[in-house]
Amino acid sequence: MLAMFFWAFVVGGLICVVGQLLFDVAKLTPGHTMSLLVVIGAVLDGLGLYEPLVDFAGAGATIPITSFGNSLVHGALQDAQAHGIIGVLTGMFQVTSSGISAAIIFGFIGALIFKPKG
Amino acid sequence: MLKGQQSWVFDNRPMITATGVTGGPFEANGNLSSDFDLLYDDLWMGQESYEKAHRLLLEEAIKVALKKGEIEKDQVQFLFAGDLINQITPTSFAARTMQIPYFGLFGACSTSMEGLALSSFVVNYQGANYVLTGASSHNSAVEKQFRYPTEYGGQKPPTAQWTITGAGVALVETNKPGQDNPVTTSATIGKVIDMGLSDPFNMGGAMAPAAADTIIAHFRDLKLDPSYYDLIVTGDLGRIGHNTTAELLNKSGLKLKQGQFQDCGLLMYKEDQPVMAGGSGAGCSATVLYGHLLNEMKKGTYKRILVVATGALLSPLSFQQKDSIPCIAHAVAIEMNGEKG
Amino acid sequence: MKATYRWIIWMSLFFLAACTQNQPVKESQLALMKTTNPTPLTTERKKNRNRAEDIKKDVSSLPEVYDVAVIKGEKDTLVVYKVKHMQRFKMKTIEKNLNKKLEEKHPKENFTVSSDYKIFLEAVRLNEKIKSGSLSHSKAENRLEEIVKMTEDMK
Amino acid sequence: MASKQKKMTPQQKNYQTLQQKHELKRPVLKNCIKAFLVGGLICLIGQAVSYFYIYYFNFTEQNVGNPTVATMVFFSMLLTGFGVYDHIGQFAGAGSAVPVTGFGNSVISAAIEHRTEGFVLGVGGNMFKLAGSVILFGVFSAFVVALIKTLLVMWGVL
Repeated sequence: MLAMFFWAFVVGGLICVVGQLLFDVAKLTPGHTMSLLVVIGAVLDGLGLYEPLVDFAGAGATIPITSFGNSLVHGALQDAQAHGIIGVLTGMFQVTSSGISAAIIFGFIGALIFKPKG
Repeated sequence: MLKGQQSWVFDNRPMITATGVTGGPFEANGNLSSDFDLLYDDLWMGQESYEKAHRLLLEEAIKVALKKGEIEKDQVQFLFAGDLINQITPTSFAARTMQIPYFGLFGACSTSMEGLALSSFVVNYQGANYVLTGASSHNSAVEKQFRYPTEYGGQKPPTAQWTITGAGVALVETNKPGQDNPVTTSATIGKVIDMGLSDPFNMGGAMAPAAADTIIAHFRDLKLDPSYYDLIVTGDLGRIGHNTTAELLNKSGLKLKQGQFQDCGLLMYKEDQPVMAGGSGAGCSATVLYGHLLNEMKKGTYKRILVVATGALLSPLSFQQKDSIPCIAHAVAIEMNGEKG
Repeated sequence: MKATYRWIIWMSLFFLAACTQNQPVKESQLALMKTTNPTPLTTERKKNRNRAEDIKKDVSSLPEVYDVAVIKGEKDTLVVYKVKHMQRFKMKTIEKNLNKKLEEKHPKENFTVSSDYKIFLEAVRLNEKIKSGSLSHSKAENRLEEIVKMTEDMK
Repeated sequence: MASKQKKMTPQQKNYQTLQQKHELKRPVLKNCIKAFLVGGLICLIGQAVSYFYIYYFNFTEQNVGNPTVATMVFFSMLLTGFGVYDHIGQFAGAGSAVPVTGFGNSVISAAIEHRTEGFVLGVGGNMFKLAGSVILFGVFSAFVVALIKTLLVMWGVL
């Protein structure tokens, strides 16, 4: 378990370093960087590499935004196994990443109770 | 009177009799807080939105200027003002409140000198007896429009600049000999210069060539030597733009003394305030000039100054469409009354 | 800025409060922290422990695996284990191989194999309850079925 | 980028080299270390949250990701609402932007910011102005990847 914490920290930190390098060296905007990372996550899952990383690093792999692409591909592939090519589409419709739902719900609640501090 | 290619000389020496300067909480902690007439300790200023707070900043600055100038608002002929927000609504709405005939100006952060040059011109040729001119910006309103939501945790690079919250307004009127007030003596209107820089987090670097171009044009048109001025101050170039401009001027053969060349964006804040490369925004040159610099002139620290306000004429749209950042700079020379130029 | 500090203090108090809520420490609470190595158990009335022990030995012989718990029920046999951290990349393969190996060796048993921490935790908790004798046979069997079902939902 | 370089006049090029001399360099190494530490810390907290859910609720390692992510976004809402997250962001850069808390922050900050324009046009219309591209590229790339993989499996390549 302690090893798990350690690797969550290291892997999560390293993914953030990749993001920082995209900011500072490639001079990408945050929007471009995040989009790129999500695509990388999706491709890694397509290659079957992201799942082992989640096994290895736990939250270190599920908390970074890359896991968003991973979970979407996962949902689509699951349905595809059951229903073939149509499953890719229906699978996409069924998975809503918990991150998006949570962001929508808490975003709205936030707008109800908070004011920007400037 | 036109002199040279792009400069005016104001023979009748329009006089800046009163100013009003308002600021926000961040400026209250800055270097120049004692030069503000009114400081708010909350960015909302009791309003429902940042844009309304922005409007209030300008309204209050106008009221202070009128009060200090001991004049009613219906005696003022014109208002020349502008800001950075879409369609300069905060300024126009403030003009609605004040009910003064109004010219809305947009020159980004160069608006302050654009307004002062035009006001001086109008007053110089008896187009008006009293004119108000000013510029304002509100950090959160500007961030919201040009960058990201204020609470968004994006990292700003060290080249970024901090938009100031503040409004500076000056009352310009016909010269009354014997009064010990600053007067405007000449102005140089700049052309739009684009050196192909496109990083909106490095405005200073983009604006530097425009500032240098206008300063060089000013000395060429008026056939003056830089040593004529005690101080040449740029609007909001920040650290990078300021150093770059200094080098450009040096290369062109204009010799400036140590400390003679400064920047409003650098004067405004303390070293330890997290403003990265310095302050910026339409209100930056307006508050520093109409507050700090004119106070210093009255104290006798400076006799003749040249204020060069620079503006980056971009919009969020033009940046997203990968356009570069065109820039402009206007210069106005201010002297103490009685000093013969 | 003052609000910022207030928040940091508030949050740390929150976490501290969460930490101090710990009840008296049971073995199962530390199940994920350290190697528990629970004795293999069965919920069967016949107390046929030997079979369970055999299974445990078989699983423990795998080099990638440590800390094995086996609970043998009437219908299913639950085998849970922890994978050495550097081997976790290959977790799915290990699971598959283990399943195959066990099924070849003990063809009569119906195995449920899992390396999930949650299943491990529940297995240890059940193990403790059975050992302390607070659970009747049928109840233990029911709980075991619940855990087995949980692993099936995961897939 | 390349196309822009071509259009530049020699004068512009000259100036840009001159300007670059004065440009303050981004402290890349320092930024990376800060991003690593803060990003790692956020993931560490995420791991602690997920163990919390495993211990006290019926979540397995496989599906604990969902409540963990939701909880992290909740923390992100509090930090954004109290005006702390933008300060963390300035310090940590990608360290606080890449974790899902950063995604939450981009949605929540936009929602709070545009509240003054009303709930329908302001909050609703602007909520995803930053995060929208992440969702777009996430969903579309997932679709493409899943489609390719499914086709490859169907044709027996994999």
